[in-house]
Amino acid sequence: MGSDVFEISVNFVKMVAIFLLMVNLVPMLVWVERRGSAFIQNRFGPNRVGPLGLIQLAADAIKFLFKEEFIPPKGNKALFLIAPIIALIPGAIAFGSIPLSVPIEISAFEMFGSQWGPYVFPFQSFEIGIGIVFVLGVSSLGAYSMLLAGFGSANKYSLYGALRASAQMISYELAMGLAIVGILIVYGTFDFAEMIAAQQGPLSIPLFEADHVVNKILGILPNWGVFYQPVGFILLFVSVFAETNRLPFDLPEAESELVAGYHTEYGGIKMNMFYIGEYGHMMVASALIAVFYFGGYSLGTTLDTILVEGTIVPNMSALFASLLNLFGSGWEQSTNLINVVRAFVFHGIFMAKILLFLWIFVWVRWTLPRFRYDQLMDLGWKTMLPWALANTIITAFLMLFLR
Amino acid sequence: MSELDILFYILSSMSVLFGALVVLTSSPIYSSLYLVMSMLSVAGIFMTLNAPFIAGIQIIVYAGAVLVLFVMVLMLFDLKRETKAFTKGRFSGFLKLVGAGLLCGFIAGAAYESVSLIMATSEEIPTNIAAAAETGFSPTTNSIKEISKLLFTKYLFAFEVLGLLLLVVPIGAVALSRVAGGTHAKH
Amino acid sequence: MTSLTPIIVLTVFVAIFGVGIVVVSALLGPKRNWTKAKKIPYESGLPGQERKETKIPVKFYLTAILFIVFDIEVVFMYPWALTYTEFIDAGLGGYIFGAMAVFVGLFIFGLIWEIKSKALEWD
Amino acid sequence: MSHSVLLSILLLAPFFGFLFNGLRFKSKNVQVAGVVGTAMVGISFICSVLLFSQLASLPEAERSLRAEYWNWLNVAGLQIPLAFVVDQLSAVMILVITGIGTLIHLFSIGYMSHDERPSKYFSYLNFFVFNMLLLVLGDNLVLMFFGWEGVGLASYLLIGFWFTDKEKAAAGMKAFVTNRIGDAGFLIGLFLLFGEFGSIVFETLNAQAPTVQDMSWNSNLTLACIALFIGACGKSAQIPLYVWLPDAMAGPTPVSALIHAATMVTAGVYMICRLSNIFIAAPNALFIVAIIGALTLLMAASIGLTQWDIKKVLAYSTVSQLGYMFLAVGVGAFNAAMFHLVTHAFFKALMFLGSGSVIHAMHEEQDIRKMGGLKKHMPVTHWTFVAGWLAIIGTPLFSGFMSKDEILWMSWHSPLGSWYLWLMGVAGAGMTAFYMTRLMALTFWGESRVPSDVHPHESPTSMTLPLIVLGVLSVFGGFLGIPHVLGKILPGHPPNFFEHWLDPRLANIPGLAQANITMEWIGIAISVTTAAVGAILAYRFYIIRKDLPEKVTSKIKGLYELVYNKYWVDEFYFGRIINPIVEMSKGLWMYIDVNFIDKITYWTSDMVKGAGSSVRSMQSGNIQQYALLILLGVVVVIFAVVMG
Amino acid sequence: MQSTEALVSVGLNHYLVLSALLFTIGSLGVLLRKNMIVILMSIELMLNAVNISFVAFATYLDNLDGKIMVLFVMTIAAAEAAVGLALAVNIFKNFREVNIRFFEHLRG
Repeated sequence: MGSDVFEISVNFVKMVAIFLLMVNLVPMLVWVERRGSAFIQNRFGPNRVGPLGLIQLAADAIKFLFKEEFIPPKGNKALFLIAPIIALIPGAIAFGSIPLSVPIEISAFEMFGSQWGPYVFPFQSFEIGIGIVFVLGVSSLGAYSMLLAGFGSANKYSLYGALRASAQMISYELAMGLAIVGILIVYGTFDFAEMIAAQQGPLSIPLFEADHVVNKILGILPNWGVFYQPVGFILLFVSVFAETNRLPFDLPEAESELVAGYHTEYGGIKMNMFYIGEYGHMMVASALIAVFYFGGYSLGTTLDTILVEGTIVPNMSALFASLLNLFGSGWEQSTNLINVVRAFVFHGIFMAKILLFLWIFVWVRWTLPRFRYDQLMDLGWKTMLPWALANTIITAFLMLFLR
Repeated sequence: MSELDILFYILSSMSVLFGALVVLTSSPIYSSLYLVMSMLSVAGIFMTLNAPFIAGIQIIVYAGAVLVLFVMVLMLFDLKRETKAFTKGRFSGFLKLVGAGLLCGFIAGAAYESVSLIMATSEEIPTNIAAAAETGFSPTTNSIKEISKLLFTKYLFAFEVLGLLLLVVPIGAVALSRVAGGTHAKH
Repeated sequence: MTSLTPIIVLTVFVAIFGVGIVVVSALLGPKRNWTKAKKIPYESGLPGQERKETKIPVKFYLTAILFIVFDIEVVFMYPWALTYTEFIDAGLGGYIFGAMAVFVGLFIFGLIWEIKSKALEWD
Repeated sequence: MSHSVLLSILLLAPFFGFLFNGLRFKSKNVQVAGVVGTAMVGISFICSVLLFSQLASLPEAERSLRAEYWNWLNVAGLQIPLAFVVDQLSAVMILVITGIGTLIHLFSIGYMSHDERPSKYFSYLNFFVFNMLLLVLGDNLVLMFFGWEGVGLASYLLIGFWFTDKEKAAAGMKAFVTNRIGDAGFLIGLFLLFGEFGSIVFETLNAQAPTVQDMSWNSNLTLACIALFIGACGKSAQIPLYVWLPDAMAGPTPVSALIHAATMVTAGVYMICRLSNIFIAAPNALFIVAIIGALTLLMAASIGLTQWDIKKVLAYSTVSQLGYMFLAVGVGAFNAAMFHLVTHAFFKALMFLGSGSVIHAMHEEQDIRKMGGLKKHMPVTHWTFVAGWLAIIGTPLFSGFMSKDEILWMSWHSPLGSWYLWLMGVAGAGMTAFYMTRLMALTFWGESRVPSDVHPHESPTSMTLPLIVLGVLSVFGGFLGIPHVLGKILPGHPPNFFEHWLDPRLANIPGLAQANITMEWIGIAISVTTAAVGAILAYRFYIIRKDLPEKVTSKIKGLYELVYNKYWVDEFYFGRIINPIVEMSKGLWMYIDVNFIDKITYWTSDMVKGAGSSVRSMQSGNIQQYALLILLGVVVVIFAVVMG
Repeated sequence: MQSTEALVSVGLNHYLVLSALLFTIGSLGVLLRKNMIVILMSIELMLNAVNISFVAFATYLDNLDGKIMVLFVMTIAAAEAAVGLALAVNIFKNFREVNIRFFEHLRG
């Protein structure tokens, strides 16, 4: 966690901050969902509580807290209680492993009378060498929360719902894995930071290197993964929907058929924790898509240098410095400050991308009709998986010649 | 007591504890959950042994797939709490305990013997990972690439045979379950 | 270098956070004695048809088994994908592609067999 | 034609006859079988005459025709080529065998005319001739042994020809077993010789024989000679192993004539003459041969006095004459022995065929007490029989006299011989004269005691012709080898052709003194007088005063009983040797086989069954028990490794 | 010889002892438990113990073969678990209860 007190404490604060970011984002997403669905269905969403219903978030949270604690008598009490907690953990940990921004280099400075050496704080909860494998592993743990919830509540329908949800989740995890294999072939590394670094600079596909004209046109576009792995992107995008049981694939909790799936017997805060888990999972998914295919927290070198480095960062840091001066004195635009501000700017870009994809989640939910279960499984096994395999083979084959 | 040592002691005690619980609890659902925890702690131990890739694979394969199957099958059986968890036979039980104890003792003894032997022969092997880190031990990513290079050159044949095995298993499982109807089918 | 302690610290923190919330809601929530209707599992209004044992089709665990097998094959593809470009640079492109072609061939054959044998048909 | 082709024809003709008749053994046609059989042996006779002439044309020194066909046995040190040699010695033998063989085949056409298996009989006879030729022509001891065995087999088959009769079959068996005992001795001798000289070819054996005489008793050479002599005893019916010959009379008479008079029984003598150099070098062995020969001739002659069956009398006379031959060989007079062999073949074959025609005429009646006065009915048989009788008792100028007196003289004169051998020989000659005259008297002369229903008639010409030929031979045969002392006084001094012919091939006695003419004449005189006394005595006993025999026998009752019962030799053999062995083997079987070996086998099978059941209990199907066993196994292994 | 120091720095033999312990627990599970599923789980536990020693040796002898072996062991374990559970389900179908004793019916 770090060599000295300062580093450890900063790391810990960072970890908690990122987790709280995720947890707080969930009510906001709920709000976005309700407003979005209203917008799509041409009606007003919650607008009574505060401007545009923004305070609704807090209202919901508090409401959940004061709900009654209900545990089905015949069910397995321990499992019933553990399930929601297990739902939380995978999302949080996976999100923690994704680098949300450029690591902050803090040069040595003097504070509280002692000299603190230079630090490098990676803008993520923890740095993990095998990024993708870790995220995949942890996300596959998500299935346990469903199974235990279904088994804990003695309800027959919840058992069915749990089995169906986990079966669905398992099936699409394969397609996701294969899509990721495509990415690995292109970038040749597990670590997210290296992937994002690889996506800097203008798009230059070795095949057309010789031909200047094409290169010129392509040069405009940033060197993102989506152009290398378009099919992979679609596969990942679809399978992510299934992973998080989002609409086209949310048959297990479909109200009409199986009551509410595996969280039928849940209410109150435990139900809320399932939502947090679900939305957390969605955030991780969209983050992954952003990292793999849309260059993570960078906007491509040209925009990066001009926009970010050139304009935004200096102004922001100046603004920020002036604010600090209001309180204390002698804050000038030290490099540390600039680094911190730059990190947050890039973080802003990354969050923008994530929010874009989250909006797409919501958007898709309220437009597409639901799959029947056998259609859903057939799609997973009989189309997604073969397509993913084909994609891997073709990428490998092309790579033979492109290199 | 470097950071890694503490980690090792925590994780190993977790894995042993959960391992024991797997065997001792009477209800199979709980034992499977303890097994998941044991697996995760073993994955942690792999991390301390500077094998992150193996740890990741362990989580994906073991914790993520095999045990999901276990839990699913257990749910299928919908077993009530078992009355007698252990097979009967006092003497054979005792014999089993003694046998297992002896086995463990011997392996541990053999470990001490051989390790001291290994230590004697090759000094430069670091006593623990933290020390190893300073000696420029190959960072994780390189080691993963090394693993895959080795896998596809030296162990290619084994790799292909495994492909075949993985072809046979599903066919076998499907054949085994070819019996008509669900779990409660009347035969 | 992968550091493990932050992961463990984070998991513990999240676990404590979860338990904390549940405990707080349990404390804050009203305590009522449950009517009989509340106790029976919620069957979207239908009167309890609590049968002794729930019949679960065999399909689920079959999918799980297939998942394990194919998951492992995907897992084996990771190291391959990782060093694929390096093998090509080293001039062994054909070799490594061939090796994986066989592996994926078996994968596809297994998949086709599963599809043909209707193991994945959901009734 | 080259000698090898002639030799092959000589050998293969009888073999072909054997095959031809053998394959159609069921047919009853005597003519075809008989003619073919006789023709084959005739062809062999012609070949042997041609070979004899070729041999004679060769210069004295290298008179031997050797024909090697292929390499029969080629083991490390032992090379046995399938080779045949015709030299002076074997030429004489093949002439005798094929000559007399043809005559006997001719005779037996008539004799076997109403037998139901004639072709089987002729195929056996041809088989016998083939084997005898093999024995005689063999270039080495092993080939000779091959013939030796074949002849033994043929004699067994022929003796037991009418095997339906239990007694005749037993006689065949007896002959075969006694021969086998002799053959064992022959083999041991063969091995010892091979061990000593490293070769078994006669040529090399005779060449390598040590010139100085080996006086020790237990040297390899002496033991080899003694063993070979035991083989000879078995085959030529000498003292210990002679019992089979009298019983061999159970076979058809021409068989006895051919095998038990002329050829097979002489094999032993031929073998010793063949290895004369070896035997000369072992005087102790020769001494044993001489003693056994003398004893046999005395014992056989004495038994011959008391026999009533015509063929039994002739059998014992053959045994005693063989005794003379071995006596001659024992004292080193190989030449005399061979000459006596030839002359004996003539007159003994004649007498057997004569007795054959008598039995044929008397419708299988063999007891001479029921015969008498056949002179009138069977003139040709009678006169040929008289010629034979004169020859055998040794009347001067007849063949018997020429050869027997030579033997008697040499037994006295030779350094190896001694006075008591000569005395036994003379006594034997006297007894021979007595029982032969007794035979003549009882069958041919005296008044006829033939029972009324039987009326003897002369046999057909096919049977009388050979008799006549043999008669001529036995009368003039003697002139082949006239003793020197006689040669001088006879007009024109005819030399001893026979001795002259055989001498280079046979070893001569070391230290033989110059013959003392007067002593020789004295010897001749004594032997002739004893023979005459014997004959006259018998004539008086059985023709003139018929009561005398009873009186004499009643006086010497004990001795007569002893001699009449053939000294109880058969009974002794059965009682002391054969039965104890049978009893012992029964006992052994009971003790060892039943309760020792069986016990062990049962015990092992029970043990295995027990082990099996104990292991079965382990396979209880309880998987955890298996796992436990595996675990314990692993623990033990680790323990071994750690501790080891 | 490395008494306290052994306690302090974690050497190879710590891992081996750990794997031995886990292996023993797994084998006890196999031997003692009646429920077939739990036996399969104990087998998984034993295999994990083996994996630990593999990786420990791989790290301490700086030889990657150990890690590759772990990969193979994992696949084998997964395959074995899959087939084992398929069997268990079959037995459950016939006997309504999963008990190792039922394998005795398979006896010839």
